[in-house]
Amino acid sequence: MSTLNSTSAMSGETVTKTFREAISDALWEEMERDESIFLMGEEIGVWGGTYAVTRGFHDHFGENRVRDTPIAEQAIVGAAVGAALNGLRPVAEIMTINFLFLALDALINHGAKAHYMFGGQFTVPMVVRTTTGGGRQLGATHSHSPEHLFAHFPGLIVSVPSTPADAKGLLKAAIRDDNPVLFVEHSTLYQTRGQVPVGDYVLPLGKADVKREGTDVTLVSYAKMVQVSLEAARELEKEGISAEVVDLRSLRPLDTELVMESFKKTNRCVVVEEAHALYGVGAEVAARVQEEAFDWMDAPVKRVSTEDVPLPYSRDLEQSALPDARKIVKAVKEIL
Amino acid sequence: MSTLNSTSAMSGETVTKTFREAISDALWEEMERDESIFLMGEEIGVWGGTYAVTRGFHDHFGENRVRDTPIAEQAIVGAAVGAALNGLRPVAEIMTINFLFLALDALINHGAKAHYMFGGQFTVPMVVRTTTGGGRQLGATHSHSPEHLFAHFPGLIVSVPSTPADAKGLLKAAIRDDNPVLFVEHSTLYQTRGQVPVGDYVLPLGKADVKREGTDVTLVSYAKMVQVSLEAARELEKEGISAEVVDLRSLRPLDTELVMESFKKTNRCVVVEEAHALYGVGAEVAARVQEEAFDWMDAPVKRVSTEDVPLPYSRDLEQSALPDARKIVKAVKEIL
Amino acid sequence: MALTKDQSLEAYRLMKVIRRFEEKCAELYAAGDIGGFLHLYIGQEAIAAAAKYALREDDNIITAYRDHGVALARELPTNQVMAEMFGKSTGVSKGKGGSMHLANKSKRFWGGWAIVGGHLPLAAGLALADQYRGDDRVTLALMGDGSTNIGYFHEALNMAAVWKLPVVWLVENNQYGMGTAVTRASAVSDITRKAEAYGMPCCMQVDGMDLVATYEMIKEAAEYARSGQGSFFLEVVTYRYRGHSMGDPERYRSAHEVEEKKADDPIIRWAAYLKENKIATAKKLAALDQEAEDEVMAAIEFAQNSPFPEPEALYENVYA
Amino acid sequence: MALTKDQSLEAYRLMKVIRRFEEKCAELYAAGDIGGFLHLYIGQEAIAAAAKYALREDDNIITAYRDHGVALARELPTNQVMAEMFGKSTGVSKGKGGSMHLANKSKRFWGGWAIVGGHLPLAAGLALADQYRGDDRVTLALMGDGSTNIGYFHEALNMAAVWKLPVVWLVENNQYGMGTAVTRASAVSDITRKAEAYGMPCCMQVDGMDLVATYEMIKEAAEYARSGQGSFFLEVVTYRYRGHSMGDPERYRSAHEVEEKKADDPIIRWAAYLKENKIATAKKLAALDQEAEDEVMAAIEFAQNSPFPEPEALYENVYA
Ligand SMILES: Cc1ncc(C[n+]2csc(CCOP(=O)(O)OP(=O)(O)O)c2C)c(N)n1
Ligand SMILES: Cc1ncc(C[n+]2csc(CCOP(=O)(O)OP(=O)(O)O)c2C)c(N)n1
Ligand SMILES: [Mg+2]
Ligand SMILES: [Mg+2]
Repeated sequence: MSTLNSTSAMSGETVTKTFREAISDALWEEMERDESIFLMGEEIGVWGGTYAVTRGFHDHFGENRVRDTPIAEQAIVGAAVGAALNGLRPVAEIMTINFLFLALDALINHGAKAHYMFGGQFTVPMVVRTTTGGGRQLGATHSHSPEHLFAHFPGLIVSVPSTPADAKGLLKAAIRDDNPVLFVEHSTLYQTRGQVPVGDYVLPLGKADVKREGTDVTLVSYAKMVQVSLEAARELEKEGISAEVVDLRSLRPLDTELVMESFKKTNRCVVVEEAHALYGVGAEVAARVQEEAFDWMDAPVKRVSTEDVPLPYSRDLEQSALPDARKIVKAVKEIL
Repeated sequence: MSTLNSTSAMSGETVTKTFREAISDALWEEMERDESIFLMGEEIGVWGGTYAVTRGFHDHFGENRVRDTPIAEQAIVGAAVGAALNGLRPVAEIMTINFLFLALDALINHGAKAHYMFGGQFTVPMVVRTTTGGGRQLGATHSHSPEHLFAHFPGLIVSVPSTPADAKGLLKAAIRDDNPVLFVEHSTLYQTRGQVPVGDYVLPLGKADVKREGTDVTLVSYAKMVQVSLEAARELEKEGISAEVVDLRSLRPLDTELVMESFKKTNRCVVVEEAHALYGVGAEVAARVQEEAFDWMDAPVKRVSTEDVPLPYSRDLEQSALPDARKIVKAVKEIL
Repeated sequence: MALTKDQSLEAYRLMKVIRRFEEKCAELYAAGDIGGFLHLYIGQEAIAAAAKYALREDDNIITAYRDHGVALARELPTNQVMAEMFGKSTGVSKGKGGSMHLANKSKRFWGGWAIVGGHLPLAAGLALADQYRGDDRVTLALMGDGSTNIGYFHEALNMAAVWKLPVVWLVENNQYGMGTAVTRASAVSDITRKAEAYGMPCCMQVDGMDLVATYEMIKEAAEYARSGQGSFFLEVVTYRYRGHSMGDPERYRSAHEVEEKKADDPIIRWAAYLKENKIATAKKLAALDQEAEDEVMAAIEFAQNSPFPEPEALYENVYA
Repeated sequence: MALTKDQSLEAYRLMKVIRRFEEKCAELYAAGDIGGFLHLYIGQEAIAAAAKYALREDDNIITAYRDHGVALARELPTNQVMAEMFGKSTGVSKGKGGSMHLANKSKRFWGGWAIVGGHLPLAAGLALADQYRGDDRVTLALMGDGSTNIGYFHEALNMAAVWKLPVVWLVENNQYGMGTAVTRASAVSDITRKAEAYGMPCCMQVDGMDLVATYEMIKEAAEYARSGQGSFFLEVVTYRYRGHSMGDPERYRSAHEVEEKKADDPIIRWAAYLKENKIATAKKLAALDQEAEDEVMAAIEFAQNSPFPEPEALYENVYA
């Protein structure tokens, strides 16, 4: 369904791409289109990006437009804000969202507030790209999925794509938007493949999408958890349970319209998130459902979240802490 | 009711104190009791604390135990973690929670993870005291109420007192606890007064409290919003509506037992929070209520939160963005 | 390099406007017309005035919350600056920013920022945009002594040095960060030693009470930056005569110290210079004083008569 | 100041254990027995070894994620370190930390931290605790060259200098932060210039391939810090022969450069020194090589035979 939301899927032609390629293409095409776009971040140049997203960019666009930075997250985000104020369209990369903890102030108190605080005279057309997610044995400090923390704050847009096509369309939109956008790429999605529209494909920011239709239960999720939810939906199907999968795609703005539409049909909902549950996306969606669709509730909204512990290194232990299809299936059955 | 939860309200003797004095007393008494406790922070020494909480401490306890720091939030929190690892019990002050954005990484990835990540061998008996809240025309960057952001993370305790007595009892507990505690003081509560137990009064961390009994609706809140909720409850009483006020007192651990108990009696709930709604405490409480007390829900849980905008400077504009008794009354009536 | 006669007189008038503006603000704060935090620049006026003449009009300026002087020097309309203090819709930031968040995009005055050090990477970014496009503008980043101890400062300066960004980093060393003396907060009291870590040319301990000396140094620094050689670092020594903000108990310094420093008042010094050098008579200065007074009083009237923002303004400008 | 004969031989054996440990880890990583990020210390072993002998056993050590060498030098049991690499419950951090988070409280080895620069304020705090109690311990804070560009570094060093904290700040300058050469990331390539901003005594460009030179400098620095005069700053120049971590495409340097540097291998140099000075025969060295090999192989066996944590371990140690 996602192409329905597209504003400019030109020809309709698509091609198979990885999530990584889709992002890389979006960056490349936008940089070719608009000279005011430049990239900055750790290891994005000579190295080619630690996730290889910007491989080849340094050679092609040169040092001025593809800037390797010192390890200085505060300065990376802050300088991006300054460059955006002064007319450029920076795309800053923070290697992982864990390091963005260091730039919370730069991103929120500087990037996201500038427009409002000065009465609308400044704009901050900046994108901060970063990777998120656990499951790679990177330990407690390197496995956070805290995108909703940033999404708490008005002034920022937070985009969390789950497929290659969405990644391309949303990144292009993010770059063209005049607001600061946090663009979050799940590191274990980079290898996944999907059909991606060729050329200038731009999706509206802040619109959810139905990734699978169903009638018995609504699974709401975002980023990688959409893929895990789809897996669960396939499992459920084997048992005759029809699950609809709603991909939020954006945590700010948070579009719950499709969630409500779906919920009013299925009357049951499980939210799947890779963050811890406390004060997370599941909480917000559950709160919205009971606020906006109280009379349609046949059962409480359930949450499948990462266990409430720091993520450990040891493989099985870590895996056991993360949401998976089995846990989703179990949660669904609890409310059927 | 709060004394019921007390573990050591010795004599039962109480005295009227401001919130500021209660905190100051707790710090002073603990420092007298245990030499391993020391204070560090900006302007806590010679100045006496920007909110005058530590006035007189520098003279009495000296430079070694009351340390004025450079403006360096990352180092303040990080050094507190280090000192705590190595046997001291630091109480670090971050002038306002807005500046704690700069130390999110130090607090979470270092303070809150150390115990788990090294297999339990380290402990971090540290308190970070800070002030929170809007309503003082300090503008968008200085008026955040983001304590739930920090409370998202396992390993940390987040304490949010609403009365002088609770402030004293909880701060003492925080200092004695072997875990890192974020202790959040609302800056517009400092002048408020209440009866405070004399001497060694210690409350358990992580326990909610009923601040007012009622039968028709449950108001759930924390910190200053408890006082605003009580005000609303008095308004409601005039109209014959009996509101119970539950003070969460702690955002991590989050104790929803009393909330459920109350809710099962009133079947209606409004959560009042000074943060923005998105991914906040209201969301979590609403999610919990429908998870844990679905069959008792006569109406959706409502949220009264700060409007979804950065806080402006202009007085009336700012006030209009914040929760107040009128808004709470209105929300209650919508679900009665 | 010297100031012209006109500039010299204008500079006097400007400093007077800033001084009177803030003295009035202190009163208005006490009266409840101004709220929030109010940080006065009184004692530091010569720096903003020097910057005005040392820079091109299209150069960038960015500073922290102690920003009234810089805003007025940058010719933000006094009326609109005062209206912002009142939180009126006619304010430079439509009443949303207040004292700490003055700005004017068309004058390339980029704010007024309240998180210590947070604007320093922004300064790097402003300069980066100019360098990127090949514009020969310079960015002046003003900051307090206390901000040189925070991570932001170091990350920004290092980045600026690595990329040879055209920034003049100017520390207004007023000798305290709130109540903490430089020597108690900074390992080095000679702040220019911090520039050494970035291999930046610098000038230490410029006398910030001396308008001409400060002007000359900023001009030299700006020329260096404009020439494409990279950043320049200045430490300008000054003093704030008032508390850090309203309600400062000032336990950290003696009244005597403040009085002594007042002998060095940059405006009095500048008046004496103008008279000594026969640039202005006492009468001329009195006339300028009066002009300044009138300008400030008119601004207060303008602010008082301006409307507060409409309630709907709350929801405007959250997103572009 | 020189190392004793026993220490000299021990140091050789230690460096060999570290080297073989890590060579094996690389294989085990490829085989899937070790996961996560794996940062090898190969080429830098002389620094950890030098630190071992230059410090008292009760001094504190803290470092970043490139921590195997330091852990082994601090005599964390090789078995338990290897078990941690495997994520086993017998690991030094019970399998919860992995390669980047080795630690042992009783040996005052405070970790193994993975956020660049984040452990530097912790080092200040460790030292503060000792100073506070009047303990005459010193804290050695190891860090990479890249970490000297992040705010944490500057805030920590300034605080340490203001409070005269007994820390030896040791930059292991292996010439790259990931793929970024020092000269591309840092305004000054002579990293000791950064200590100037904190008025810290320092020693520049110690040869980190030379065990004795490094040992002597750390010892001198530790003595200074222990004497109550405050922190000391050391830049030790070294090189990492392997990629930043597993899977580094190494586009940022040539194979030739790496080969050239290998001529300087600290272990080969030390072996040559031992032979030249008749401290060890080739036979003795071969015997030590074998001991190292056996120790590492035994550790692998121990790790392989150890159990993974029980599922309930997930919920243990969240709170003390
Ligand atoms: C990150 C941060 N920490 C603390 C504060 C509170 N604060 C505001 S101004 C100030 C002192 C700054 O001193 P300095 O840089 O010397 O500037 P001055 O006020 O003297 O102009 C402090 C600590 C803040 N605004 N931001
Ligand atoms: C704050 C932060 N930013 C980025 C990273 C990713 N990262 C890990 S190691 C590293 C390079 C550090 O280089 P250096 O300090 O020289 O140490 P070395 O790896 O050479 O030992 C980077 C960028 C991180 N862990 N933390
Ligand atoms: Mg100052
Ligand atoms: Mg390095």
